[in-house]
Amino acid sequence: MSTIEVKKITKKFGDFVAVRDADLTVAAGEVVCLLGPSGCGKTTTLRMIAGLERATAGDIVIAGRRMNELPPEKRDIAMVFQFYALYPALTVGQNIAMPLHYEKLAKTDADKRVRKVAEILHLTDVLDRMPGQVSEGEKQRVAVARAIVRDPNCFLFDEPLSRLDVELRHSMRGQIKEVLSGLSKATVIVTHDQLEALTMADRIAIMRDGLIEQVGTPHEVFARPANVFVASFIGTPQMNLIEAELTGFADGKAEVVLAGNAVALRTDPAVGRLAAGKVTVGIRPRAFATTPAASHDTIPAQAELIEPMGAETLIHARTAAGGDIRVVVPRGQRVKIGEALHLRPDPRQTHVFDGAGKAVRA
Amino acid sequence: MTAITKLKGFATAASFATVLMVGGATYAAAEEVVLRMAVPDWPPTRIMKKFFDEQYKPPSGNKVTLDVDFIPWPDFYTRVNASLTSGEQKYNMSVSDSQWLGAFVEGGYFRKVNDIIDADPALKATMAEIHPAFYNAYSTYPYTSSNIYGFPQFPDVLVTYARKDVICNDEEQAAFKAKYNEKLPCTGEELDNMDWGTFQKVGEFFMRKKGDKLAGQVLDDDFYGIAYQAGKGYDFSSMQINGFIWQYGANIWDETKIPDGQAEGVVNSPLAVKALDHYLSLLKYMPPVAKTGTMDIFKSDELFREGKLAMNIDWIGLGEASLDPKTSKVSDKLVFGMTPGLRGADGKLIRWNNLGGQPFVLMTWNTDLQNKEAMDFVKWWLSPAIQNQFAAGGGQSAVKSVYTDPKYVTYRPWNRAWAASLDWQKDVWHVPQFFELLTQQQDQFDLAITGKQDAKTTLDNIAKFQQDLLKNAGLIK
Amino acid sequence: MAEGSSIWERLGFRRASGVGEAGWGHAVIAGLISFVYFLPVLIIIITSFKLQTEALAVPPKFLPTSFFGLIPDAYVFTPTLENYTSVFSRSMITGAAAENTGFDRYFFNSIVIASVSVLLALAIGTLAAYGFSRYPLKGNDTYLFVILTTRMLPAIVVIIPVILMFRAAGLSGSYVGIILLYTAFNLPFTIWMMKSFFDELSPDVEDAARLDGSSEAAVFFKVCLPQVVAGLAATFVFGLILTWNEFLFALLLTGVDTRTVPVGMNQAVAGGGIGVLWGLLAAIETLFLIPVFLVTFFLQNHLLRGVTFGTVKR
Amino acid sequence: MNSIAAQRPIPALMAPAPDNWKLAAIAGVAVSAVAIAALPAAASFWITGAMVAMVAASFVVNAYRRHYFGGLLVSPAIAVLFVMNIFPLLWSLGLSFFAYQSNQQTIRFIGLGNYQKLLTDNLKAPELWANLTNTAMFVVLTVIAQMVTGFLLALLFAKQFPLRKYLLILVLTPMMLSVVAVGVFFSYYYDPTFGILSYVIKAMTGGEQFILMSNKTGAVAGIVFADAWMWSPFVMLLVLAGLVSVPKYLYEAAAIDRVSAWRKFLTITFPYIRGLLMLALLFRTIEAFKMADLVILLTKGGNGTMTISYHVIRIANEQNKTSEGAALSYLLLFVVIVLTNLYLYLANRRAKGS
Repeated sequence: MSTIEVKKITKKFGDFVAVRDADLTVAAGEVVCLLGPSGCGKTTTLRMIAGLERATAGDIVIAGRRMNELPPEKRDIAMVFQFYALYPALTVGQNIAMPLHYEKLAKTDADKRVRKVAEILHLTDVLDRMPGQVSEGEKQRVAVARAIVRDPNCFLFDEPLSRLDVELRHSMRGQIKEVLSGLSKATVIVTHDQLEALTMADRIAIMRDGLIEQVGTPHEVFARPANVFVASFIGTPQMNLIEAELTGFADGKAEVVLAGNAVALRTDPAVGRLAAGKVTVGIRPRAFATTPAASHDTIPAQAELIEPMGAETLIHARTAAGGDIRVVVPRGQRVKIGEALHLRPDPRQTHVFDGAGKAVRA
Repeated sequence: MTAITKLKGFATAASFATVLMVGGATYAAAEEVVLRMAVPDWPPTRIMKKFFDEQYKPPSGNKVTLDVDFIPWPDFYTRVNASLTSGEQKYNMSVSDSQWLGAFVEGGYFRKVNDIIDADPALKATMAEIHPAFYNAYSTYPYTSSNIYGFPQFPDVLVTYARKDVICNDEEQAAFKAKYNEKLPCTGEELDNMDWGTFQKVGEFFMRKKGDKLAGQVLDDDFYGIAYQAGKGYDFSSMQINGFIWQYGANIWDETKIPDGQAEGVVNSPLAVKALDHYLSLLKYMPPVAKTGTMDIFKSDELFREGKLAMNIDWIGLGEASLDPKTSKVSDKLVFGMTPGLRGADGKLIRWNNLGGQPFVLMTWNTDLQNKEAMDFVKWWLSPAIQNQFAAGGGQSAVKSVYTDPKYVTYRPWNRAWAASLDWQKDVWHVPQFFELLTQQQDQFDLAITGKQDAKTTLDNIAKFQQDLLKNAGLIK
Repeated sequence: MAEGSSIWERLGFRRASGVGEAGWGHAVIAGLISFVYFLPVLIIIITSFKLQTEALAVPPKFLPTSFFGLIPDAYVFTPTLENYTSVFSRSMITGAAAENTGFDRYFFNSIVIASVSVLLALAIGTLAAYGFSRYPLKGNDTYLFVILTTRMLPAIVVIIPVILMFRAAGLSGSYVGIILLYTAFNLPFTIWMMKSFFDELSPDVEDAARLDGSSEAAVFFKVCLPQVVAGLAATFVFGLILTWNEFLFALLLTGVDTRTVPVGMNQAVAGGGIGVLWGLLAAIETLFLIPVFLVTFFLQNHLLRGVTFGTVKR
Repeated sequence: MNSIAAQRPIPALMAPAPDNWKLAAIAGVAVSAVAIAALPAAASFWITGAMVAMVAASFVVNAYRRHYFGGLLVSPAIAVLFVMNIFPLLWSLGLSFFAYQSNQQTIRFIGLGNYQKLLTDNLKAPELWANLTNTAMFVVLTVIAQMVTGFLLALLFAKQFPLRKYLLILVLTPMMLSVVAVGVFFSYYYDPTFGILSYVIKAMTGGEQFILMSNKTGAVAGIVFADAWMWSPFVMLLVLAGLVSVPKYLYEAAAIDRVSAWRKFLTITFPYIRGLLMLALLFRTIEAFKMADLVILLTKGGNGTMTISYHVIRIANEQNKTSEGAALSYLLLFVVIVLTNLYLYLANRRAKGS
């Protein structure tokens, strides 16, 4: 079975802890994205799975077998490198065929496999070229082709699309997803691009400073962020995270002093069990409705900067306390600079995080 | 660089100062004369320079400086040759191996000094004091002609170095006597009287392995009886082989017989082949390095100083190092004698050897003043007083009144063999083709020494080469 | 070491954490090989502390101490610094007072002549290499090859004309003469090496600087040179090593005052009517090794990065 | 830029302009010729030198005015090389067409006589061929030994490991030694009585002293070993530079792709060091053809180790047959040039091929 289990792995470089007690399970056919800002330990985690780095502690189990001590050659994995790592002295075809030598296939069989993969990835025309003579997108596809030409335990992708321009990235995302869906292997993709993660992954593991903050489906991590970091990392424009003072809870509404105004917001009932004190209220920019008049559940603010984004418009609004709130409204809704806004958050998309930054949910 | 320009240049002030210092009494303006001299860097030349600086007072009253360029031996020829042949005219005097005379005289570098000697009866008398063997070898070109070029700087001959503690040991003496019914030479006189047969027996007798006993002591390394030069470099086999050839009554190509003397038929005469065979036959008793063709005069000397040998035949010029406990493990165990000879039918020893050492010479581009000062220096250098001092300091003298002086044998332990050796010394060729002759001969001897070619072939090859070369050069008719 | 490491891993015999790295196990093996490789040099260095009478001892004396009787005396020598003092001052005549050997001067000369000539070659050669790289002449390769050709003949062949020339120009025995000669001696190598570095640089940066109005000189000094610092260091070290030990030209073209160490070194080889003065020769060589050893050591990192020669292109 | 500057009119042949290098060259040659013919050497040398300087100056002015930066940059190097290297080389090339011995005062033009003698003379031709074969043998053996040793050493040091820096400098040391010291000390190491080699072998076999240099095989082995020991570090340094320039991720990719060690070397490592190996080969071959010092110090050319370069030293230095030595050197040079051109051709073809 093509599965990956990562159990409490830790990686230290000297005193620096790159990855701490990371747990991750990837089922056969599942695509998991490791998402996080640069330096968060996601690549190190991937390299430990590949065997390119040794785990300082913890277990790496691939296809049911503990593989901590095994070198990459013995793990039977395929990997696509960030910079593709194409062999510069070999043609594209030879590059793709490289992993096949191990299997000692007859030359015709190997050729057939290469041709088939090349066809899938539209590389047939460039098989005889050197890596230096093909485009960036083709290089990327060669790297993918080299990975999928064999039948490994699992696939690992290290920032596979980071060097492509926006358009190529978009099309490659689709292609990779399509290819992977046909292979039913455990796949780990490392990326810092949430769009990539959200579109390609079955589940996303969000990492920060060597810790896995949350693992969940794209919907989960978006709709139910486990903490302030995940909330802030996922979603564009970024979720508004507003410092507030919880004063009470009544009628399923939290009474908070928010940006200088006392408001009552409908939230998760679990908030009721929270003692009064400092909290963070997270509201996605698209979760506001603007109302003409102030109300007990609206936040007053003044439009300061307006950025049209095509179908929608992003408004930066300033609260009385001086805080900044991002609001996205449909294009049709005209807002002028300086206009007073009364923002009513969508209760279903209002998240309350406790003093430690953890989401408060039932 | 005339003395006049020198005078014009900076000497004006200097001589003015000198005159002032001497109080103006000396009227003759003291000229500054610089004699630049190329010499090999070793004690005999260092001593000469030291004596000059400390003692020499030019009779002319000029201020004479001997500016000596001490050049390490291995590079001496290269450096002097390049300087001379490039026309650099850097040196006014130079030490030269006797064999180089021809090449550099013919090239127009070494000055013939007959005119100066003829004009100076005292100098002439001094020259007459030099032993004929050295006079001929060092001063004359062509060999034994009346043209005079050089003067002895350090005359040298081969002697036998021996280990008293080994050869005089009672056990060894008895064992040798028992084995060969012959006395193992022990004293200097007994060494003087040694023939090649005894030398060979010494070689055979003293070939010992590690763990064997030698003079009552267990050896911690292999030991050998004898050694002499058998190296491919420079003249490091010819000088010994020539002795064998002459002792057998054969000859090398004889330059005194130009243009009638032949090489073919002479050099490879049956007697010469016998001589070379004899030379080769002793090699098997020598340390194994002899088989590599690199046992030159320095290597055999080193083996001797390291205590691996009972006897070694080498130049006196290397002797000081054997006597010095800093460089020799056998410094206090030495006895010296003449080199072995060939026992003739009449029971007498037939002796011949190739002499060594170096003369020094003047250059053709010297000014008259430089020549005059140089010759004054030569006269002083060859004066008995200085030669005696030189000999006492570790040099050798070819001046008769010096080496016959009873004091002479007290200077160094080998000196007792010196005077008696001089009468049977000859020299190898002095012709300009010297290096070509020598190089080819050394190459051929090396083939014989390393066992790749027999004596007959070797001498045939040498004879043929010499015949061709000398014929082309017009030296053989 | 963390939990889960075997005893072998603790000793360094581990599969290194990444490709291209190795642990102590590899270091031990490399250390052994390096030691064996270095052994002939080590023997020279050890010999420099031995008296002449101990230098050739059989069995070889290879330790200065018996480690409290652990090593048999036959293998132990009495270390001495006499050879080192002898390098500079010793008695040239048996029994006479010690006198200056001239080696202080030789060392000074070697350092001055080698460093100045290598730096000069570097300056001239770098300019030329830049020219060859950026403004190729017609038949550029031919010029480059002819330059290389000058290194192909045995030096002895050109020595006579050089001596003549030096005499005519009054350069014989002067610093200027030998320095210029060594400069020429180093140029082919310098040009070949530096050209490949310049070839490797991307001309885009230079063009950008030109568009910004920089002069050609500014482009060279401010844009190009800083990028080839490693190459300059590597070329300097190579040039230094090759010049440092040059013998023939030094023998024939230096005077008493400008003589270099390799020429003086033969004082210890069949020098004073003695075969080889082993300890003295070893001491001279050891002292002579130190400067170039230190330079190489401190420029080592550049040396590795520097010698890629531009044969490697991404 | 250059094209605009180059449009400045080129002065007429006889116009006395500072950038008229053609006129300067003609005048320079004429004046020098007169000076050499009429004046003593010391004076004519400086006059000729001044003429060369004048021509060079006009070149420089010409290059400067027309923005031939290439010429300007290259000129100092060419000037130094010309005076110190090329001129003496041409001189000795010229000498090779004369019958001339440096210790004799006569000189006679004999055209290709020296070459003819070297190639056809009954005594000299076999000697030349023997020396040439020996030299070829040394070139092949020493260069192979250096390349292999240097290569293996480079592999050893290609990885990062503790103390690497300090061990590397130990291995680099041999090439910093003077040849004299190396030669003298190796003759000691090989010495049957005193030498370490003989001592070790004797201790191991309990037998006789070991005489390495007593036959051709041993002598050649001894020389090749010393030379390879001394110069392998040079090759190592070049190869190592190539090895460390291989991006690490390629090896990682190869590990992932389960590429065998041999294939990894062939397809990844080798392309990165090929050019450097070629360069090392080129420089070491040139040096190997000049091998003489170690031969002189270890065997004096005995036991079939005579090389052509040592032969040149004998002829040109010891025997003062300057012109014959020059001719012999040019024969050697011809061989080296043919060979190095072959190298360069192959290297270029490979480079273009990939």
